[in-house]
Amino acid sequence: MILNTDSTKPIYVQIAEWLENEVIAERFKDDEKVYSQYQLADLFNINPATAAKGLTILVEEKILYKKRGLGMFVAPEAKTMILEKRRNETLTKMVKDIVLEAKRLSVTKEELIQLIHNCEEEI
Amino acid sequence: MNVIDCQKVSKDFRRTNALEDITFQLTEQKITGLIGRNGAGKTTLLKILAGLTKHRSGEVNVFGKSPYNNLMVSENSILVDDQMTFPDSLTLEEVLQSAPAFYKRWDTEFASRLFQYFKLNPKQQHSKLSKGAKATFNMIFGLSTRCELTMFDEPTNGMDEAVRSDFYRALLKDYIAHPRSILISSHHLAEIEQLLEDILLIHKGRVVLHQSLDEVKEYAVAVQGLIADVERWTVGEEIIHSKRIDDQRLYVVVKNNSKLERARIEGASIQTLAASEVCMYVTSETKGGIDDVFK
Amino acid sequence: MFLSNSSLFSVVKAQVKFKINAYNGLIYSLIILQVLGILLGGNAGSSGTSINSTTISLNTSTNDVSFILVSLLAISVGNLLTTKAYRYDDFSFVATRLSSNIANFIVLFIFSCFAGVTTYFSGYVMRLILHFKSTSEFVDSSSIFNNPSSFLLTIVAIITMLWLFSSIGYIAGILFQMHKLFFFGAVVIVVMLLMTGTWIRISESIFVENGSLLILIMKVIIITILLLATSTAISNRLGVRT
Amino acid sequence: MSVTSIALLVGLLPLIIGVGIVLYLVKKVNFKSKFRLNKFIIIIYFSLLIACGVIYEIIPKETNVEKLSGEELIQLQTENNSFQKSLLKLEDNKLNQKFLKEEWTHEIKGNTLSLEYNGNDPYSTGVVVEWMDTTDQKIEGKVYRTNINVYGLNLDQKLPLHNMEWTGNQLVIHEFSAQELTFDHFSNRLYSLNQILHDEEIRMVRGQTYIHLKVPKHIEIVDSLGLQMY
Repeated sequence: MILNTDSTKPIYVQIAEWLENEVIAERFKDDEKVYSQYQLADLFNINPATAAKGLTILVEEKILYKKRGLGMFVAPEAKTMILEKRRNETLTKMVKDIVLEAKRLSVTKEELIQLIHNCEEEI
Repeated sequence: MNVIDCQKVSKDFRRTNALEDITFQLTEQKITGLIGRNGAGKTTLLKILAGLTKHRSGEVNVFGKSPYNNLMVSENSILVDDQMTFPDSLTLEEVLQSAPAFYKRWDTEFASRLFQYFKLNPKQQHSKLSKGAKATFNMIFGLSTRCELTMFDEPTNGMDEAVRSDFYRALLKDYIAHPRSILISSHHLAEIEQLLEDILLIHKGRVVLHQSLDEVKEYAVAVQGLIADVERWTVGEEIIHSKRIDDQRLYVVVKNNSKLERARIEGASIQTLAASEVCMYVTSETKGGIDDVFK
Repeated sequence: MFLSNSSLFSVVKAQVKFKINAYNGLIYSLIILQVLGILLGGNAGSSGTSINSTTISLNTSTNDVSFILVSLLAISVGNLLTTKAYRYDDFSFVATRLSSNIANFIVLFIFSCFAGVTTYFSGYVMRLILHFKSTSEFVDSSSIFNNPSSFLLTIVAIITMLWLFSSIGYIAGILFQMHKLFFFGAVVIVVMLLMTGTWIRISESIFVENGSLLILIMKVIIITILLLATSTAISNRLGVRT
Repeated sequence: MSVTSIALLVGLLPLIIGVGIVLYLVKKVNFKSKFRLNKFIIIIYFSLLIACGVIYEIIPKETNVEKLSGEELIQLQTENNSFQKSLLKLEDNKLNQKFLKEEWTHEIKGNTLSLEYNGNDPYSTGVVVEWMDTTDQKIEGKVYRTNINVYGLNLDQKLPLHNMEWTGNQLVIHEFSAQELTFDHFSNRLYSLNQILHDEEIRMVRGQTYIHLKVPKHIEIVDSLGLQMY
């Protein structure tokens, strides 16, 4: 994968997302060791500190766990956690955008809910 | 221990101030980008740190010692720039051969492999090299010293695109294998951005920002919208840059803060900026940039 | 953090080795000048007088021409080492101004030694040529065997004089590098000294009132060391790559 | 501004020009080429020089002229001076007999003795007259020549003696016809260094020919050239 350096999304976020994708695709399975910060830095041609930051995010979200002196490992149920998180985050963000747009277009709440119902039926 | 510790360092050149009250610390084993516009004082600062020139006032410490005329600092630091010279009577090969006597951590194997990779002619003289080849050789020299403080001043000047990316890759890989403090100056941040951990932004001889790359990225945001709206949203904010897009709309760069969330809800288009854009806006002379000239 | 810490001595040693290796092309200039000296110096000093209507002439062949040419080279080389190109070279490697100056003076000394010994012996080439060429009567010349102390003292004197000349060239170069005005200032002072005749008194007390080569050598060494100290002090303020 | 300082200034000019030229050449040689020290060249050059030295020192040399040192010259000069002093005081017994070259007696007719010099350098000869209380016509003469040493070369043997010839009552001193002596010499000492050393050595001992005449009192000496010393 090539990082999008021009993107306004910070590199460490991109690294975290990439790792999540790898977990979703099951290229890293539960309790399997993931890349170290140096391997990631080499892989993506980025500063090791940035890579470490990406890993830290995932550790904080308990998707990865640390073993002292051994490295980072995929937590059990990581895939489910990621999917859960993505669902929440992406959907929430999309809904927020929809609500904002509706507000600008003076669409009422009821009308909006109606629209959602219609879409669901079509699909 | 801090690798570099500068306290209120000033330096002037024939009545113009090159550096004014530079204060910053550099902790060990980080790649730091020294960013600034042309003439911001990057080169002067690097030369002071390398002990090549003397500052006028303030205190400079490298490895806890004043670098000017200090043997230990000279031994553990190197400044790679395009003014580096080597005796004309020596071939490039011989220059590389004479280095281990000076630099205890010199990696002969590494140097010769880089040398071969970049297809330099071992029998050539340094002064006869083209600008790009000279920069390449200096870079090889600088990396191979493995100095605890390795400084590059616009290292890629004259290098072609392929060599540039090879250089950055080599720098990073060598840094991963042998972590050390690297200070790399550039006026072109976007190119080296991903290598960096920290950014030291200087402007007109002063330190403007010294933060991690991500903090710099989040330092400012751009707000765009109708003039009245934008002005309302940014009341009380520190405006870094503003530009009229057309008769009705305005583009403003302000310091990032949480109050802007409200503006977003009200329909403001708020964009995050790339680190290089932040640096550019922070160091621009006028609030409106080049457009002011055409008013 | 790994910090290496070498002594001044070891850095100077490395610099001296490096410089000798880098600048030994200068020896070609030396050889050329010595050959020139041999060719020009065939009949260096010829003195003649007459007694009782007999003209007596004595052709004394010495190495003076070689010595003077090599002295010019020494001044030039001393000067050359202070030019930017040469000074900056040091700082691409490990150097302080002190180590760089000490190394330069040692290098100048080593070159002076080489130049001194070869200049002395280049006289023998001349002797051999003349010995087979000339038809006139030979005067018993001093040889190494019958006067070893004179032989050694002369060589040492040549070496120290060359060292002195090179350090004069060196300090002049440093002054010039420091500021163009300093150099002209120095020239003005020299001219003033010349005009007032103080110069003559100074140089007399240094060079003339000696009586023996040994005293001359001692004086020259002291002066050279003073010049070293001065140029180190001056160059301490000199920036690099500016 | 003294003459010496002008001379020094003028002397400095070629020096500066010389340094300039050499500097230029050195730079050129050094920058324009990859001239590097070839160890062989240096070894060859050095051993060539040493070899020349050794060869020169060991080859047989026909050197029959000895070069004396400054002190020895001073010694010779002192000898000359004391000889002259004693001679003028007519202290016969103190005269260094090694200078005695000739001895003769001559009988003249009449009461005049004239001295003539045939040559270019009459001052190389001095005549010392000792008046004798006799009435005969006999003149006793002794010819001395003191040390002659030029540039440390002992020329006593090389320079022929003046020739004395009597024609009636005239004593003619013949100088030898002009000749040239050329010597070659090598010096390990540098002229430029020895000047610096302020070498105050005597470079020449100009010996003289003395003629010591014992003349009866009644004889008058005609000496047009002023050879006579008192």
